Amino acid sequence: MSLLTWVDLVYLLAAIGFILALKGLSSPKFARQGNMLGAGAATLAIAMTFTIPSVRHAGSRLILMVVAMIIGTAIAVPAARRVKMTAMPQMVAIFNGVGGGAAALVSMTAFLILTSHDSFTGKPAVYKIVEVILGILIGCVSFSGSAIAFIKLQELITGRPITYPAQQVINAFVGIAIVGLAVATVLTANVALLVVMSVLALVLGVIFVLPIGGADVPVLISLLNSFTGLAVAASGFSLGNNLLIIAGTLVGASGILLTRMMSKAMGRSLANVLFSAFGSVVTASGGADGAGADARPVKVGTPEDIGVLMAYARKVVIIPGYGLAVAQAQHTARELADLLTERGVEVFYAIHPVAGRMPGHMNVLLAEANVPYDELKEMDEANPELATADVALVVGANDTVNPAANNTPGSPIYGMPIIHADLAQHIVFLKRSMRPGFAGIDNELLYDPKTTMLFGDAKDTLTKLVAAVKSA
Amino acid sequence: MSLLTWVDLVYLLAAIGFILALKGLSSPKFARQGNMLGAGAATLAIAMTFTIPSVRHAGSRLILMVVAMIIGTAIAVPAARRVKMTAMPQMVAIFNGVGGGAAALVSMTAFLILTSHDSFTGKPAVYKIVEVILGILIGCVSFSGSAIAFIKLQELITGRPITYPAQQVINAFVGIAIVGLAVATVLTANVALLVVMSVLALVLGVIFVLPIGGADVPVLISLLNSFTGLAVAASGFSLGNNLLIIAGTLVGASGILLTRMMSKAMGRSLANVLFSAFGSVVTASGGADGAGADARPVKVGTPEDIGVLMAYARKVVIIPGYGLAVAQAQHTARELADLLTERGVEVFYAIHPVAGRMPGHMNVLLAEANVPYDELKEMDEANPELATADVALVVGANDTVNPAANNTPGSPIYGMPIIHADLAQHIVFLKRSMRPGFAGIDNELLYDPKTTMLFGDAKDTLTKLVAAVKSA
Amino acid sequence: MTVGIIELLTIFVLAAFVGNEVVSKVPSILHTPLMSGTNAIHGIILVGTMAILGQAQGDVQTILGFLAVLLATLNVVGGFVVTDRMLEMFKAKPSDRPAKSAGTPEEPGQGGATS
Amino acid sequence: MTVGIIELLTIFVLAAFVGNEVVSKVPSILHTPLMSGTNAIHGIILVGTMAILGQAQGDVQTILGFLAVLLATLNVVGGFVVTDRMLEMFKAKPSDRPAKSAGTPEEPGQGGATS
Ligand SMILES: NC(=O)c1ccc[n+]([C@@H]2O[C@H](COP(=O)([O-])OP(=O)(O)OC[C@H]3O[C@@H](n4cnc5c(N)ncnc54)[C@H](OP(=O)(O)O)[C@@H]3O)[C@@H](O)[C@H]2O)c1
Ligand SMILES: NC(=O)c1ccc[n+]([C@@H]2O[C@H](COP(=O)([O-])OP(=O)(O)OC[C@H]3O[C@@H](n4cnc5c(N)ncnc54)[C@H](OP(=O)(O)O)[C@@H]3O)[C@@H](O)[C@H]2O)c1
Repeated sequence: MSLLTWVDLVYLLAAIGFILALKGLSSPKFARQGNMLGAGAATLAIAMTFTIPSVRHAGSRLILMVVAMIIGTAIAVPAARRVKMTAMPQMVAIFNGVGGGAAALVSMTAFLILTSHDSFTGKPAVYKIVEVILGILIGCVSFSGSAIAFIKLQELITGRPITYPAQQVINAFVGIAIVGLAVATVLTANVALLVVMSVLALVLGVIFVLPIGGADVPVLISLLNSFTGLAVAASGFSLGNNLLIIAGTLVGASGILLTRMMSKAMGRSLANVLFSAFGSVVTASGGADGAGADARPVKVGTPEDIGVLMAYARKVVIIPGYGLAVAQAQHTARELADLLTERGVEVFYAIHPVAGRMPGHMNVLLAEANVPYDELKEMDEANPELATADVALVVGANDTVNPAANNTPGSPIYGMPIIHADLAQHIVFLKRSMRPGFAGIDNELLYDPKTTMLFGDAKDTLTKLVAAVKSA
Repeated sequence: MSLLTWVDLVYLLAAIGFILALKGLSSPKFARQGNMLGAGAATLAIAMTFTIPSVRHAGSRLILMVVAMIIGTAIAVPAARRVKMTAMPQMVAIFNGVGGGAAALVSMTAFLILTSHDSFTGKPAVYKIVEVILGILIGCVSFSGSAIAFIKLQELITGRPITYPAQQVINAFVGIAIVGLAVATVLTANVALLVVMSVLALVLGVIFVLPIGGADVPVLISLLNSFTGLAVAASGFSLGNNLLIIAGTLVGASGILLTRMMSKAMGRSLANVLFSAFGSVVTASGGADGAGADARPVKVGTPEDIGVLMAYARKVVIIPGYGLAVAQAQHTARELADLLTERGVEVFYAIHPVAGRMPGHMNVLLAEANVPYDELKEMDEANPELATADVALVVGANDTVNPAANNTPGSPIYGMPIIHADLAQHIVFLKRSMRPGFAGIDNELLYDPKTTMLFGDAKDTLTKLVAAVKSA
Repeated sequence: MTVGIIELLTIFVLAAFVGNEVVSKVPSILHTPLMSGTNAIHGIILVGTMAILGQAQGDVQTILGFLAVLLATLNVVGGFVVTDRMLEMFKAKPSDRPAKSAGTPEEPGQGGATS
Repeated sequence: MTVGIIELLTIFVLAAFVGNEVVSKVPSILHTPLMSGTNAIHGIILVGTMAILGQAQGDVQTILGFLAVLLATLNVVGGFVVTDRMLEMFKAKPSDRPAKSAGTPEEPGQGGATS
């Protein structure tokens, strides 16, 4: 067998490794081994690539290659090690974006090589150009889209949906221009056209992501992740590389499924997530909610009252939400839980699937705060327990405990499963105001006679509660 | 695109159809649609094959081809339409065998074509010969193995494990001879060697299946089904045909899994099913059981007693087993159930996964007798209900209700889940004698004070029970 | 026949994963139809036998090819027909039956079967 | 690069089925790590960028290739490291914690998470 066949065989092994890695990542027990297997498969494939003649004998370009890899590693490792768990979505966005960028560059260079090689034999085959164009388009959208997602999540610009006049017209124009340029490129194999098309694809990524609200960005990142996978698969087609096709397609297919599962967990369709601003312009502040909110009385408690209530309870359920992540109050929450546990109170966390900034994110945050697994309960497991709970402590959550999801048809969150805080004896909300959550709708539970409000940043109020419990 | 590319595209479509068909077949709701989709995909692929130049312009061989297809269809359709549901395992065995035979013939002819074509350029590539040999070996084993399985199930020879002196030595000899011939064929590409090897592979199929007991044959058929799939995949390699590779591998992989799931449902390992006679020589008649059985008293009832018992019960659970299939008593059982239902008795069937002659077979038999779905309960669903049943009517079942599976470590069936007939108020056994079931072990439940025996062929005794209930 | 062996191997490996994943959660009630249905699927070897008979040279190859087409036809036609017959019966059909006490719902039966 | 487009398409289709089947039953608790883990897997584009840089001719292609290798390295290295960090925390670790009332069993927590 020739060397190239050996390379291909090793690539096949690596592809099998990726499939097994994906299988592992899908079950909590083997997730870590799965990830390590994936890393091993990647390492193997990369090492084998160094033996390919055109790489091995690339001379100065081989040195450049190693330099690029060293620089990349030197940047990536510390970044990945140091990133805060709350900033995870941004980190994933950026790693995803560079991957898309790399795929686009591969396709672009493949096009240049293709057209220069074939200059004497005439135009390259149509499907070759189509592969290249797909790789560039998807890769560019993924790159610039991920960049905007990063900027939004890092709060370098507002997380709110950004709208501007004639948005539809501009989008349509960009879309049509890209299609036209793509067709023209296929027909002429002209490099200049391709460059213009690439730039427009970058623009498309930006205008695709701008109108999407901050809380929807995680779903979007999953979609862009899937896009990068497809861009990688397209590069695989251009290069005739099975490993790239398999790895890219695996990610593409699983990413689309994951995206749909996430939207479903939020009780919405994917189209709704992507293309409607979901009334979140209304959400952010002021307006309708102010009027409705002030009209009715609410019970406001002091930290001391609530501290005593919890210190002498039998069972306290902590329901963390987006606000806990924003306030980075997970460590303080854990402190409170430990304190209560020491006093003999039964404490656990009830985790809604879309609590936090990205699906499953709340688990990661609490795991980081050293909260052990057995104190985290998934929604379905937690709900039956809430009926016997003395206190439901809702920390920076709102929509995920809003009974309107069950009993108000027509409400934007109608149909979303919720955590039944309303079943507990007492409900305590830690939030900064009466403002609604992400869905922008009032929460009747705030006005419930069983409810006590404690206003303020979650980290502050939790710190006060810790002090109150200590002295109770 | 050339015609051949179009053919390949249609083949890819057909492969997708097969995958979707398999997905459908795995869920009760879409099983029938799945099968039809599979048939459609096959038809499409076959139609497209007629457009390939070497087929289209094959002249007299094209006529032969059509004749063969007409003959095949003329035999297969009536056979498949008329077969009794109880004879299903045989039918599957025979269709599987011919498939294996076809795959072996394809590989064989491919070898002839290969060696004649390459006679001027020297020996064909080693891996080409290996592909061919694999196809022939697996196909031949599947062919002759399925034939023996058919003969056993059709009771043309005894269903008991067949053993003979020096069995191990002969097996080893055949195995070594095949390996030797295979290596020699790879080295020499000699046709005569290949023919001898094929004959020995046919022998191997025979001696592989002979020692396997009749009740284990269904598991064996599933394994041979998987073999045929792999033989088809090997032919696909020889012909460079993706469709054959995909379809064959799908069947090969799912067949192996299915085989393991079946063994598991029987509480045994696959190796145990294939290579141990599992004491079933002892099972069939006489010997140890006679001694143990006669020593203790059992309660024998008359059809009239039992008819009255059931007619005035509130809930009767029918537990059908292998004996019901043998006696072909499913229609009579249904008559009895209908009669009881008309009198206001609640009746349902409790189906053990390995009751009958092949896994899931009991469902098919009862469905044939027009028993609607909602009267069939799977084991897990039925067991909680048995505690509130007045009568458990065990028709030709034995091992699947034997409490030894739960409480006698060391028993050959220990660990197999059972249907808890022992929880019912009264237990009635319809069987011909005190002989044990397939596993060859005594059943304490037969001696239980709550148990009444009604000896005789299940069809006869059920007919008598119908009469008794009518006059009750 | 010019396709690289590696591509074929890759297709083989992927198809094995697909087969394994798809079948991994089938309920025992469907074991018999699934066995019979997969049996029909490998009857697609017919396509291969047709190609072989088309290229056959001389009497030996033609006879082998003819036999192969015949056997494969038996497999594919018989397999799909018998599976369909089996699955046809797999449905709740209270209407065919003599009057039952209550209007037995169709779905629960099927739902229960999946679990 | 002589491989037929059909084979590549076939591989694509099969890989899509595999991806879909494998991920179809993942619990929401693993959505974030799975997203990050698949993100790392597509970093294997590094292999493609290496091949491209190896073949590059002239400055433009070399610069593009260099950039591509750099970006892909970021993706693959960062992706696997960050996923590992996340998953490292995903375990029951009652030992790190201040004394808890009962000897909390490890398994129930993980078992619950799968359900
Ligand atoms: N997790 C995901 O994957 C995901 C993705 C996209 C969308 N979503 C959506 O996001 C929502 C998540 O529900 P949720 O219940 O977790 O959150 P939520 O309904 O958005 O409510 C969060 C609450 O936290 C409060 N808050 C914000 N900052 C705070 C701080 N520093 N301290 C204390 N409180 C603070 C806010 O009230 P104040 O302003 O009064 O403080 C707000 O009412 C759902 O509608 C879901 O569909 C989730
Ligand atoms: N279904 C499968 O896929 C499969 C495959 C392989 C092995 N098995 C094994 O087969 C066994 C199946 O259990 P099972 O409870 O259904 O059957 P069983 O334990 O084999 O018992 C069948 C009983 O039916 C009686 N019987 C036979 N012919 C009869 C007739 N004409 N009329 C009335 N009774 C008759 C026999 O007793 P008499 O002789 O006294 O009448 C025998 O005790 C299990 O051990 C299982 O592991 C099943």
